[in-house]
Amino acid sequence: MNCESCGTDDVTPMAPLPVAIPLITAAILAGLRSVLPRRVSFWIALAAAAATLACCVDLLHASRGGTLVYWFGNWQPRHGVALAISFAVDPIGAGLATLVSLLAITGMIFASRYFDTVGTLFHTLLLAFMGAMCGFALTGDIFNLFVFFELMSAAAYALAGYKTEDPAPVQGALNFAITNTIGAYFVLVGIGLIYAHTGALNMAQIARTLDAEPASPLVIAAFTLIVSGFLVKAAIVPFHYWLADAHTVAPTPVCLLFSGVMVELGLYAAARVYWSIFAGTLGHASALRAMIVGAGCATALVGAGMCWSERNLKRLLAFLR
Amino acid sequence: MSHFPYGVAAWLFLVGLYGIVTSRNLVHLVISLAVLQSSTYILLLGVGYRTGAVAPIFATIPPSTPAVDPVVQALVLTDIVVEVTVVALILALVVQVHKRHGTIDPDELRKLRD
Amino acid sequence: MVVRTRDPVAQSVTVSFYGVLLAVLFVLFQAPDVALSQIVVCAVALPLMILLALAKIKKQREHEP
Amino acid sequence: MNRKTRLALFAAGAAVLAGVFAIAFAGLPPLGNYRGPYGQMVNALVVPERNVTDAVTAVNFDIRGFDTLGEEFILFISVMGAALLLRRQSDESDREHADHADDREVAAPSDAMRAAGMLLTAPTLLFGIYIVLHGQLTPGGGFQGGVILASGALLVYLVGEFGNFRAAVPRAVVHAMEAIGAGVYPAVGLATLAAGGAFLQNILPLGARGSILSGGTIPIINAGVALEVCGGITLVLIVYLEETLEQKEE
Repeated sequence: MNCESCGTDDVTPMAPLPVAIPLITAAILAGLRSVLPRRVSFWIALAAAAATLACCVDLLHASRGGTLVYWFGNWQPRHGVALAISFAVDPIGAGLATLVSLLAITGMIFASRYFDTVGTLFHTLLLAFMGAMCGFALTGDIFNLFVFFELMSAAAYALAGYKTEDPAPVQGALNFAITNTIGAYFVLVGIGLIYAHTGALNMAQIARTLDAEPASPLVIAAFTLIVSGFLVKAAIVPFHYWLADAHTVAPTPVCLLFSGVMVELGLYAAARVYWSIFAGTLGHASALRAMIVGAGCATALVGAGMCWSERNLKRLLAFLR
Repeated sequence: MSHFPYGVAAWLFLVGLYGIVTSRNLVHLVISLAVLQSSTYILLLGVGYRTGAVAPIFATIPPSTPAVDPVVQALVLTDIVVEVTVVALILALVVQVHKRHGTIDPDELRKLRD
Repeated sequence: MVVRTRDPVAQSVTVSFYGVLLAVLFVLFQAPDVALSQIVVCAVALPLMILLALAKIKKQREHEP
Repeated sequence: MNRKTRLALFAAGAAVLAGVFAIAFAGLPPLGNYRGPYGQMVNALVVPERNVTDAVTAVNFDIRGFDTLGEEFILFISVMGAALLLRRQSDESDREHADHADDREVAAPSDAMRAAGMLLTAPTLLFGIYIVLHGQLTPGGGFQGGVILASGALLVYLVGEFGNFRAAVPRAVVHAMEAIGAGVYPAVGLATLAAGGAFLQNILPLGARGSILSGGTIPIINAGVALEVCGGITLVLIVYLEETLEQKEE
């Protein structure tokens, strides 16, 4: 991770594909919505998801040797200052992206059986959701992290409110949307503070700047804001109240993605921000790490369990039919 | 004076949060959310400001003129787009909620659910 | 400037005004790009959406009793 | 949780938050003393290396173009989501309530207003196009211009009949606009990738400084964003208006 900004090494051109493929397919599907039969759009979406999965697996394979850095627009850093956005692909991020695309495929296949009225729009939303999560897992730039966080959230709000026939989902989606938006702005204020202090948005560069000096109150405050913002998304205990709402009300295939990945991604973001930026300057690593990991495991289990028990029956029925 | 914009940003953040917490109308709540978001614009632009510098538009001035930070401005642009779209989406949800429950008072909604 | 948060339905107008005020501030910050988009969003798109949403809600309300 | 406890909770939380803000902001450099290297380097290189005079546009569409890709899809997805949520509703409610619509009819706009609106429409659209085209030269760009264009479309609605609005801006066209606009961005990225560059690398000839076509891929992306934003905002407004629209036709 320390070599993140000296990365002139030849990096696989695969890196941007897990984001680009789902997004462009989403746009195409939306554009051809009135022309394409539902079956065809389903297969296109599935093919795009499968292609994404293949790219993710490839990235995972390639990142075993260390973090891969991919500079968008080929803007290499100059004098140690990162100009463009980078993807920093490490095994954890690539693994998460793989998991995301796997679950998205499952969700898609499942949705085609679960909904009577699953339209092209659902695939569009799901693809965008998937692309955003991949980008979120792979990016090495802190503002880019925020952008994909928001994209992921926007798609998630729409997906959570997808079944508008019932009253509960809509209200759940609303609570979910409001809470998460506030969380996102905590993150953004934190990013603003960090940028003011270090003059950088690239995580590796920020870390290098921060490592060179003792932790100031500003850095700690920024850390608190960013991490609490992401923990809202991860639904860690003080912020968990939206989770029950959104998860139990979301359509099951979406629920799969929500509790399977999105929550973990919030957690991953918090952990990632900590490790790649603040670990050097805020010393007490082990206690914090144990706390994050412990709370994360508990939350993931509870969330998955909740979702499973709630929907188990319905799911079984859907398959039998 | 030197930290005044940051103070304004913090205040806006808190005022927006206050509006969200005490709101009796979901539309009002959404507007409070927009106010909360506007605090981040001021913070970011305040960060990138340089006394005596010009806007980063080099159409009529030589490129070497000291200019304010264009990066934060790009970030704020992104931020504004995010704001307006999120507001659109949440308002649509609000309309839906009203359609389903016949009220847009968060307190009454909470009661309905219990 | 921001005492407006407690206003009733006519908020969309206040929002618009507030948005323009912010835009002026942005010009002072030497950010014409941002100011332009702020004007466009806060003076046109945002209040319009709010008004339309309110109109929709009101319409529903009339039919309900 | 009733109002009082909530207020108390908020007060506590706000106090903590205010404390955090106070600590953080005290550590910030005072206003006007910003000396970060990132922005200055960007300022120094956009004109010589990209032949673009608006540094903000260059950051948005080239240097940090990937952010804008995400941002554009946020817009796209939100519009899709809002359309999805609202359309369902109008499908149901229209049938029940159509008979009530007559007594709530909005007064037809006066001739003077109509004339003024018609007069304004053309300049608004022109202004929007101007803002879009000069995005890389002067303040403005795809986003601002797109919203202005959408408001031009809305003017048609304000002054004319709803039917006119629908005729002027057919639904399918708006959908196509939005989708094509959204698709342009990743398509450019993939094209540069296929051409052997990095994703979103600016590989087109940069053109003459100060001309409308300067900046390589920037104008293309810019136009795509304008299309997407214009389509998106118009679409949202259409869905919000749709209920009224259909009642009027019956």
